[in-house]
Amino acid sequence: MFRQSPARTLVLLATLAGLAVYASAGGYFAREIVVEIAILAILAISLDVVAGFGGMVSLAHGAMMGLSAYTYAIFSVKLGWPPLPSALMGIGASALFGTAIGWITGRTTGIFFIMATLAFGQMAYTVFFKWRWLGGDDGLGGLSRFDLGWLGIKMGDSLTFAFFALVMVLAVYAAAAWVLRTAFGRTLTGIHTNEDRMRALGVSTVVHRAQALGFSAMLAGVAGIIAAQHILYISPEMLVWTVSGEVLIVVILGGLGTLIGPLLGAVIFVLLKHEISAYTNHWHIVIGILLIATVLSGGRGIYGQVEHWLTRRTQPAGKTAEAPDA
Amino acid sequence: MKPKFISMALAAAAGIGLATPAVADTKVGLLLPYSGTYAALGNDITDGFNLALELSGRTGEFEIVREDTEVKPPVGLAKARKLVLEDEVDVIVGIVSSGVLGAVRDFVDGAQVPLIVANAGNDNATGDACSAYITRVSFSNAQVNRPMGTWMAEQGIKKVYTLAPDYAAGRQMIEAFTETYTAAGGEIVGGEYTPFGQTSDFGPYLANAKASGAEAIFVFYAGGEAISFVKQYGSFGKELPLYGSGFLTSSLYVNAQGEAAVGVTTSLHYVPTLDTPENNAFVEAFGAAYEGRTPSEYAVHGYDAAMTLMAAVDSGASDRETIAATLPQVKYVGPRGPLEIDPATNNVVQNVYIYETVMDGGALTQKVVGTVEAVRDDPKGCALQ
Amino acid sequence: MDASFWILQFLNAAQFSMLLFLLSIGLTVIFGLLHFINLAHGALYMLGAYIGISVAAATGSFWAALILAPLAVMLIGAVLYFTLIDRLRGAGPMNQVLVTFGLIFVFLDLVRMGWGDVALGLSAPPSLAVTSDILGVKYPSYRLFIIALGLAIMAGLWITLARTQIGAMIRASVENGPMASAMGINVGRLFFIVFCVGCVLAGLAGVAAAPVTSATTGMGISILIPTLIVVVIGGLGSLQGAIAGSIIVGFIETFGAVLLPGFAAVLTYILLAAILVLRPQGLLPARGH
Amino acid sequence: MLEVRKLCKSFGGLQVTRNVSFVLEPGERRVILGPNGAGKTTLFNQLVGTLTPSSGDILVQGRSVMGLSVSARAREGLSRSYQKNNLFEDLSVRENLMLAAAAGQGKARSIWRDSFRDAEVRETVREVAQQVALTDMLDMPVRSASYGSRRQLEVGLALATRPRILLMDEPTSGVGPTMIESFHRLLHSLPRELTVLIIEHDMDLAFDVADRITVLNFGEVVFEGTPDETRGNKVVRDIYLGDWQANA
Repeated sequence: MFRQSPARTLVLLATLAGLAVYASAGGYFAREIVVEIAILAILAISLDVVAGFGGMVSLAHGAMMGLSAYTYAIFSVKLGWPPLPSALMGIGASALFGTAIGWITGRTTGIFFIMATLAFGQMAYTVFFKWRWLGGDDGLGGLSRFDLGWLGIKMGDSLTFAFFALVMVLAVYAAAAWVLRTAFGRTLTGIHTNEDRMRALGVSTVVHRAQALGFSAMLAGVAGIIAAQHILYISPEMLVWTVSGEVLIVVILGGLGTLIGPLLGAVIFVLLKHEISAYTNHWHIVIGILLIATVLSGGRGIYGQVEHWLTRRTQPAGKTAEAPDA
Repeated sequence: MKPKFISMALAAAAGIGLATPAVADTKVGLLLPYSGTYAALGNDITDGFNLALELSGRTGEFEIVREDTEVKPPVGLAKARKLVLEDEVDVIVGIVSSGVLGAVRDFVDGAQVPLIVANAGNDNATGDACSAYITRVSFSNAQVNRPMGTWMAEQGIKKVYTLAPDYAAGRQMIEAFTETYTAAGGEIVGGEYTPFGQTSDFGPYLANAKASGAEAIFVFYAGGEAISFVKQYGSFGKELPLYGSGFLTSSLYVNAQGEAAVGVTTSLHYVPTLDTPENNAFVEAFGAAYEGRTPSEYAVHGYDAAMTLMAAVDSGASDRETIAATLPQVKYVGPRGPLEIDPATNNVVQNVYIYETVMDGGALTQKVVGTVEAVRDDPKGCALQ
Repeated sequence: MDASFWILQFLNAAQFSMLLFLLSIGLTVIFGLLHFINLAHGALYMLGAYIGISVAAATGSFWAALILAPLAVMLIGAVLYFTLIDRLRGAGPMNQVLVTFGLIFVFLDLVRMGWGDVALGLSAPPSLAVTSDILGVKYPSYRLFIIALGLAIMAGLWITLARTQIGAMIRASVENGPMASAMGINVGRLFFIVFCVGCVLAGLAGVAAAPVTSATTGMGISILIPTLIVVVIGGLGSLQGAIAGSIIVGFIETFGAVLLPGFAAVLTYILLAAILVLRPQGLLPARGH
Repeated sequence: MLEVRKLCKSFGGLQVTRNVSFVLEPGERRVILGPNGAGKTTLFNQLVGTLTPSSGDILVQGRSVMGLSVSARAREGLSRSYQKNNLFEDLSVRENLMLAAAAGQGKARSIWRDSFRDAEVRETVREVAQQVALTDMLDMPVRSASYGSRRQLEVGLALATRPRILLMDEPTSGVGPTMIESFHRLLHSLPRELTVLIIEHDMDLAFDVADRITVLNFGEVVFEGTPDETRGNKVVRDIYLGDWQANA
């Protein structure tokens, strides 16, 4: 069961504050990195909602993000809508996409669910790769950011945009934490733990899982809007399955099922990648070894491991069952 | 491993240059893929660029910042912004994929930073999306293929079947070829765009080509797909003559294709066997610097990007604005022959060579069978002048 | 579109199916017995191709490459088995997926360091670099060799499983692992043997495919998707499933390219999605789990 | 309350349920007896919907539930416990009961309210915990609970949804005599309006709580009657004596 412990709140606020300071004090590239971290963190948090609490390891989160970004572009660039309603359409589209995937794959679990999400994600990628009206593989430019001039906020400024992205991370985290602590989230964890029993208790688990994936896709859609507004250009590469694979790595590194871990994972992943690639073109091998090491050391991820140590110190290990299960 | 050595040495040299006051006058951002599918191209372009600086003994004048685009448009744009806003480079050189170019275009145009495109061939970049700040020293997709259409029609080939991967560059290359080929009286009897990066068996398409009644096949493939395609074409007994865009049999991987590539005739803006003093000197110097490697067209892009940049600096350019203004006036004779920038589009004007891959003394080499001089693109919506 | 055209396309489909079979069979054999999802299979396939190219360059013989490279891959596999795979056997599918996903990255960069970024090729042996007349059409001999190799492996595995003692042990362990070990079968050793066989098959597929395609550093990742699709369509862990999946995907891709070229890119994904929705366990699932 | 009409189920050539019919009146306590492999759990699975019968009909309060999914039947008031513990192993006892209580009260889906803070849900959990004697270990992780406690929780989960019909599959399987005692008490403490169907091996328990007893053999109903009739029935005795002794 998800719990927003004081430690998690502290880590969340400290990380966001640290990133804000880094963006303000650092140069231009620091702001670029902060936005990159924010986008990856939102995606990772949204994946953790379904993977960590619902057992649904999706390889379609890149596609959800991309679908949102493309829908934003269709409405804002092609149909001339203002950015805000366009963004809502984008987020809505990815939520629908996620719900549909969840509904169709309702009967699959484990590796089969992974493969099914891969298939739907790649289908979406192929559609945008070939869709000439939206620029095909060349991508599409001419996007714009929210106009918050009436609030005296200039979104064109890179520092302002970095702050905006961090605020969105906070909002997405809050939304995820909120939902996980409601009846919906409790039931989702129940389904993850024992879907069979949850069904016998009267919960339509297929519908519930579909809605959870829809909610997660909605959060991924937020990442899509920020990504589109960040570089003001979109391309099908956003949707390709390796993007989703990277997000999964971030979640695992940070700590699956901790919600705050994915944020830390995103920070570490992005910083590490930039640090390593300054010295070598072979950053893949470092990430690969790190991933293997994380799983072999218990698979709890960075935050999960820290939490594990802390709880072990405060209370002795729980007693194991006295008699074996029948 | 030697090229990396040299670039490290260069970086060190640049560092020393910084220590001694006012030597490194121009800061260059190399924006290329160093990981991902096009890493080999990024390395070749870098090698060519470094060689030009080294040969002219001017490594100290240019401070180089390298950034890896990973062939991902968002990463490419992020790195471009970093180069401009944080490193404050005077000029950006590079960009292999058209996707990355599309992502970067509005930014460099808006930020008024000169960009020397050293590979990406998207026609639009020097067409309706051209910019006073974007100068291309490599090629445009249409540029290397248009001469081939006319030339093949002149050879008496009346019916052609076309194949290319299903993405923007593939379509532009085939469309440019089709335009001049049909204008010269040829007929396209069929064609297909194959799923990009997903096609490992070209057998079905080769059978389609044969069944279409075509006299020849014209294709564009690059990298791993080019190797697969040519080898599979060879294994089916080369039933129809194969023509194509010159990237198909690029010197970078023609050896991997082996005997299958013999007899394939393609068009390209550079062939390593061109017998000119400039090219002979270049090929020799490149081989000496990099373990006897033959320079590919990608290496030449890097080399010419550096030569063009140095020429601009020599004629007085010193900051972003003057470099951008001076680049289109550059003219020089390089490895690929006479080279100038068309002020109407900022695209390079260059010869296109039609060459056949032949076996000579047990090694594959290129025999030039035709030269179309000073190929210039139509402005197609570009209003620089 | 005469008869010879369709024969040609049929052979193309058969050849592609066998290539897919060679690729997927190792993956599915390992899953069938060890219940281990080895995403690094694609990386082993890539190593097979690159090592094969180096062996062929050193010895001048394709046949030496075809034999030595799979053995080299097996050695690498054996090292992996003792360092990682054995430890992960009880760790759950998620951890296996993740560790082997990490291995893909590691091997990707190791290959880049060892062989560089430029795509490489391997020539078919001279005896097979010609065309043969078959069913009235000229067809590349090397492609016929791949069809024959695929059929031979298929038959060999079939006979091993159905007729030999080790095959009986494998079948017993697939259907009931604890029972098999109670009967005195050394399940641990059996797992190791099967894992090595899976690695040999991955390496073999890499060398066999190299003369048809090219060796690129991205091949380990890009081949993973079609292989997994074959295995999931057929049913994870079953030999019959791998055969059926390879043939279905091979024929759909080939004839999709011929008849519905605009949709060639998505046909297999649509098929995969349909199978997963209608028959999530695959067409011919393995028994015992 | 619950009516089964001519239910048949076969796997391939094997008939596991043969023409089973019976009617449960509201508030009735019915025990199903039968040797291992008689098709008792298979019958349960058809009642709750995890298995689809080959033919026949199942009615709850006079309405057929054949077209309804497992979860929809549960929402109709059909609740079951399992022969093998089927719990939320990663969670605490309290969380297990909370999930069940929330689901039973239709509070499993809100994205605004926390079901775990709902007063009604908490009250149900408190009551059920008392019924199944788990009040003292509510915050224990299920993993570290003893087998007997888990067995109690198994029944607790089925009860927490506040069903109208409770199906219990061998609730005393594998537990000791003291635990069986407490199950007696539990069954007697259940509200009288609750309809209960129990698969049971323990004869004493069966005769103690049952209003009527149905005996299954080879998927077929071979006898139905009151405990006294069952005790006195010679045919039933002859067929099952050995089995009963073995299970005693």
